[in-house]
Amino acid sequence: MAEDKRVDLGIELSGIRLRNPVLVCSGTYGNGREYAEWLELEALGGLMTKSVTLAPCPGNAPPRLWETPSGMLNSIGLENAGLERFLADELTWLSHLDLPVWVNVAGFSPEEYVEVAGEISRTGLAAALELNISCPNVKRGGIHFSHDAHEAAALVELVKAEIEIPLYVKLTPRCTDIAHTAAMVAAAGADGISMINTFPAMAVDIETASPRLGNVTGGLSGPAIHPIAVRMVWEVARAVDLPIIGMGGIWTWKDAVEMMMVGSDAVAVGTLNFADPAAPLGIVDGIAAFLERKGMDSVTELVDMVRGEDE
Amino acid sequence: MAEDKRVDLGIELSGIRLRNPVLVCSGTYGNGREYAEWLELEALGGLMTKSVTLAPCPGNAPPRLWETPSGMLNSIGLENAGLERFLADELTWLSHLDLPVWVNVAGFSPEEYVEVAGEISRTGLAAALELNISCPNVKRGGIHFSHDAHEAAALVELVKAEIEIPLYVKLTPRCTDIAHTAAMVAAAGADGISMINTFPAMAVDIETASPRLGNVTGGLSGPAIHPIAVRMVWEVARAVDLPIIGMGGIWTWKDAVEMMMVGSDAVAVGTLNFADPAAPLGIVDGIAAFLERKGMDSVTELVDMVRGEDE
Amino acid sequence: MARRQCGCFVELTMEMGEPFAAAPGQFVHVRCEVPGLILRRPYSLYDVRKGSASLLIREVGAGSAWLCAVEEGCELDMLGPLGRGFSMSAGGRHALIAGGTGIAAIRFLATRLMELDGDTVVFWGVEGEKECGGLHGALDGEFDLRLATMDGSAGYAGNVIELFRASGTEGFTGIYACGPRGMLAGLAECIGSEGLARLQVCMEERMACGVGACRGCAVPVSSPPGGYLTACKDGPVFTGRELDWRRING
Amino acid sequence: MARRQCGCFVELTMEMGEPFAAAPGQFVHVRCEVPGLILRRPYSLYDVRKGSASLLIREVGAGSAWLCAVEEGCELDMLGPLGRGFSMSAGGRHALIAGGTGIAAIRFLATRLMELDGDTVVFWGVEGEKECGGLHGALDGEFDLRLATMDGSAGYAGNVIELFRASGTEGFTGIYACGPRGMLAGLAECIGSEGLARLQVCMEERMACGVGACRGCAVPVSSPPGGYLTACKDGPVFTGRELDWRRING
Ligand SMILES: Cc1cc2nc3c(=O)[nH]c(=O)nc-3n(C[C@H](O)[C@H](O)[C@H](O)COP(=O)(O)OP(=O)(O)OC[C@H]3O[C@@H](n4cnc5c(N)ncnc54)[C@H](O)[C@@H]3O)c2cc1C
Ligand SMILES: Cc1cc2nc3c(=O)[nH]c(=O)nc-3n(C[C@H](O)[C@H](O)[C@H](O)COP(=O)(O)OP(=O)(O)OC[C@H]3O[C@@H](n4cnc5c(N)ncnc54)[C@H](O)[C@@H]3O)c2cc1C
Ligand SMILES: Cc1cc2nc3c(=O)[nH]c(=O)nc-3n(C[C@H](O)[C@H](O)[C@H](O)COP(=O)(O)O)c2cc1C
Ligand SMILES: Cc1cc2nc3c(=O)[nH]c(=O)nc-3n(C[C@H](O)[C@H](O)[C@H](O)COP(=O)(O)O)c2cc1C
Ligand code: FES
Ligand code: FES
Repeated sequence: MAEDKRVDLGIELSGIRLRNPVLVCSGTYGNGREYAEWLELEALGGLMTKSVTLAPCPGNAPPRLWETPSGMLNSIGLENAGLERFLADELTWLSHLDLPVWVNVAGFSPEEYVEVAGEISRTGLAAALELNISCPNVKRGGIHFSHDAHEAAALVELVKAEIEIPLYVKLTPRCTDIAHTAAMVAAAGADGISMINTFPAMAVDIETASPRLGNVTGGLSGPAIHPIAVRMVWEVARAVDLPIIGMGGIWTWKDAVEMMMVGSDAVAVGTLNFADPAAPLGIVDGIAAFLERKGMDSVTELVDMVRGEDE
Repeated sequence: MAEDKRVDLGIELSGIRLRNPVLVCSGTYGNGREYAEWLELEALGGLMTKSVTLAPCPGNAPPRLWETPSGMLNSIGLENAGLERFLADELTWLSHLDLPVWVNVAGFSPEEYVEVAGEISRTGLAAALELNISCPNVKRGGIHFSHDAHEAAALVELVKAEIEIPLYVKLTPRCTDIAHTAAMVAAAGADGISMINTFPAMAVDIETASPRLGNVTGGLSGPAIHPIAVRMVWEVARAVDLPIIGMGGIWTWKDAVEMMMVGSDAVAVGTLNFADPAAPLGIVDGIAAFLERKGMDSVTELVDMVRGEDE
Repeated sequence: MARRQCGCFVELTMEMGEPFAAAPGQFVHVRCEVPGLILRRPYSLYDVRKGSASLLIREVGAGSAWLCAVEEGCELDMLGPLGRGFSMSAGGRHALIAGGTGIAAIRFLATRLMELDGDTVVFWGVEGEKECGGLHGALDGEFDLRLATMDGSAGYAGNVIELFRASGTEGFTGIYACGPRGMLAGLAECIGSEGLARLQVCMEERMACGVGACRGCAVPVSSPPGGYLTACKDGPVFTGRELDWRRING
Repeated sequence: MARRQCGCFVELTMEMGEPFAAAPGQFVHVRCEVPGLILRRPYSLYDVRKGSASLLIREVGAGSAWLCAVEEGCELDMLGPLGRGFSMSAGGRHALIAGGTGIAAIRFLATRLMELDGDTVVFWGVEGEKECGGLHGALDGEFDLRLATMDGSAGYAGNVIELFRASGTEGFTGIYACGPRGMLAGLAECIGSEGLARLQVCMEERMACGVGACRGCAVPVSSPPGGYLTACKDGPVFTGRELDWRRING
């Protein structure tokens, strides 16, 4: 296990201690329980829960999945059992683990976001919140906020006023200038940035001339988008002074190291979990071996190692 | 050859007759000459030239290429010999072919765009212009216009006033709402839309902590981005009433049919040409066979076949 | 891992180090080592014995092509057994209806029902005799197998639901089906709401995680109205009444 | 297509239907049928005879791994011969310097120079003897081959430029090199501006189109200042003076 190694994989994000910088992305690890019988969850750096909404949400019409070259589309549509059951069934269970949990919050109105975020903060069971202002699969709400950096910032202010734990804002890649959005939410009081969410995308069954997804469009994730995610983290890291959790198509420990080198303080593994639920642990080991080979003492040395032309 | 088949592959775009709806993308087929010894260029639906600028442009520092999962990054940086040599060496040569040519125009200022576009229009040798307002690999100029839909529209107006041939505007996927940009350039007088350009992206050599590209970032193309391109064409086709030339990761005739079904009137093949310069012709044959199997009489029947939820 | 070709199908048999306890209808989620292909592929268990388990695979795309060509002796990376299988009771008279590769789950089920002294009839619909190679003959030795071929090359000429209807749908204490969505919908319609009470179906949804974590394999259910269950964890086997057939048809 | 393993290299020999006229330094652009991998891979011609051509391949990633494992008898999809090869003249005394797989182009060149009655010495740098298997012995029979190994396991212990320098760089009418960029830059420095006039190098740039259409394989040249030529069409062989070594170093 990585912990036994000499190199220090521990990091601190907004005052939260993580034993290593590898988390699992929202929506790709359930709320952890589904994987508890397969592996030791406490070996993860942290867990980002599936998005929680105030009321139970049935999600989108199937089919909800489609595979694309080096990627996949999903249109889950925030299916979840709602805040009440999340607190009773999931968060309580998770809180018994020695594992920092980012609870991912979504909503269909600012009031909903504020209510869900506030409730979760008040339980004292979550390490942090991750604000999903960018789900590409919901018609109302979600997508709206992230489309407009000002609205996103306004939402962040509202939520911040109601919570006592760190607030990470999850950015969508569907934007012209992600560094600008990041700067706006930073100014509005966000404690960290997580990025990126999936790309709105689409596929068609040409035999029937109908969309592959019941919801017509869905979010693209996986290795296909990784080079875009790396560029975006690079831009945001140069624009804001907040911790960044980088995600988007991480498939090997090399992709994780790359993501940290362009400026993310931690990484989160998403789609890869479907191919191999134990992959995040392999990535931890890969990072540790790389640090040893390079003679580095701490994983934080990786962060921001890449220098650009002008630097 | 497709022409012998019963089905009609011919289309008309802004008054230009194409023998089939399969073009080759700007920058991926040179100016045609490089491929003339390998295949019959006149079997293509059309050719979009490499971007031309007023002065010769040396392009970006190498390395300029990097391969990614199901995609590639390039940072050519508009390398070209400049307008004068383009007219003398390339356009004149191309004009002897029975092949509609879209000349792709780029610039570092509105004045440059206008001058290059005007000159080309006045030669009478180009079927149409493609305005590259979205090259992700140039620091000045290019990227600027497409970032702001208003500036893009203003540029379109300026260029339109100087030319007599149809003007296609090439859109970048780096935007929040591509349908909005399309609507703005349509209102400014564009005759057609070509989409999409590459996505700004990045990769790092972790052994040296240095970017894989001399220019740090480059444009992502290939199958990886295809599902995003399809979604964008779908959105734009619903928003504007102009002909669309759809491109982005087309790899088989099925991808081409898909692109047309979501609303593009023609398609252009890009990165695939590097794997197989004759692939566009295979795609033409594949479309023809599909039309025959489905009992369709004309390729235009494919356009916009997919219906959304609300339609 | 050993491989055997049967018509259009390939049977892959894996030695299982540990005891492998699985119920018919359960599946394994298999990683296919094809670059660019990122999701696992779900396959019903076809034959489970002490120390071995087998799958019946049909080549339809890149993942299954890889599986059909994987070198003998390789170890497959599989998660499983996963999901909820068929619920079975002793005795009774059972109609088992399979479409195409649905025969994998149905064959495993038939074996178990017969061990429970059930009287089983298996209806199997395929495109044509060529598709199943010698497989239908081999299976016919194991249980009462009635073949329906669309091209009329063997058995009943037509689809398997017609064959089942022609055989009289009454008198079966249990009806079990696995196959394409259209076939299942046709069956539900054919047996009517009364028959649904005796029906169990195995739903072949596209999957990502395979363990209930991603909600990608949603199946429309009748309760709560408008709600979904997961094929991978709550299913893949559902009772006829659990499902919202209106939304499955559509 | 036939395959032969030589140490860490695999030699692929293709039967050529048509006459295949190629110059040393020219390359073929090979499609590797790996899903998710989209670009062709450039390979120098290693041995060209009447009716056949061969490549010398080292496994470094997914594309070369596929080539090294491709089934014998398969047809490879290749474009070529492409690019500008070495320019050769009769007689003279030639130093040929190869780093790693650079030996492919250098061996073809050595063969041709000897046919032109040239006096050739080949310097080859590798990591260690294991890397080249029996290959250096076999090639040493064809021409005067001097090996440099970084690990000192055979021949000169050190890098190939040191070996070349130690042999006296003077007295060669032509100097030809193919290998990693660092090696070429080291060589250029070692022979100085006077030596550049006698130098030809083969540049192994990453490529997309391979035919001069995409401008992806840019090599910095001295004229026009700040300008580039393409490795695939203007090269891969350039004269020492054509290149802008300051920008190649950097
Ligand atoms: C619970 C379960 C049990 C299954 N059991 C078997 C089995 O025993 N034997 C067998 O051969 N197959 C079985 N399948 C189907 C099998 O998973 C798919 O054929 C396989 O995933 C196709 O992968 P591919 O990469 O070869 O094809 P792809 O390229 O992914 O798809 C090829 C074609 O098959 C269709 N397809 C792919 N996956 C599915 C799916 N899950 N459901 C419906 N259509 C699909 C696609 O729409 C496409 O048209 C089962 C599926 C499920 C969910
Ligand atoms: C003109 C020319 C001639 C060549 N001749 C030979 C030859 O005779 N034998 C041989 O084995 N190889 C030769 N190469 C290199 C060969 O093309 C690469 O090794 C091959 O493309 C690697 O593909 P891959 O998918 O296996 O590795 P990838 O996964 O693409 O790359 C693996 C590693 O190799 C490096 N690499 C890949 N391509 C190149 C390149 N073009 N130049 C420099 N580094 C590269 C990458 O940076 C990476 O670190 C030649 C290249 C050129 C341009
Ligand atoms: C099936 C699936 C479900 C997802 N659900 C959520 C979600 O509920 N909330 C959220 O913020 N992001 C969700 N995401 C996005 C991921 O958290 C992550 O941002 C994205 O997939 C990019 O990372 P990846 O390429 O490694 O998967 C989901 C992604 C997938 C593939
Ligand atoms: C190597 C390369 C060079 C390109 N050069 C240009 C260019 O000069 N002008 C332009 O408008 N687009 C250029 N493009 C973008 C393509 O025309 C096309 O929009 C994009 O690659 C998406 O299509 P594809 O995925 O099929 O390649 C270039 C793309 C590549 C890969
Ligand atoms: S496949 Fe993930 S929930 Fe079923
Ligand atoms: S690889 Fe395209 S110009 Fe050389």
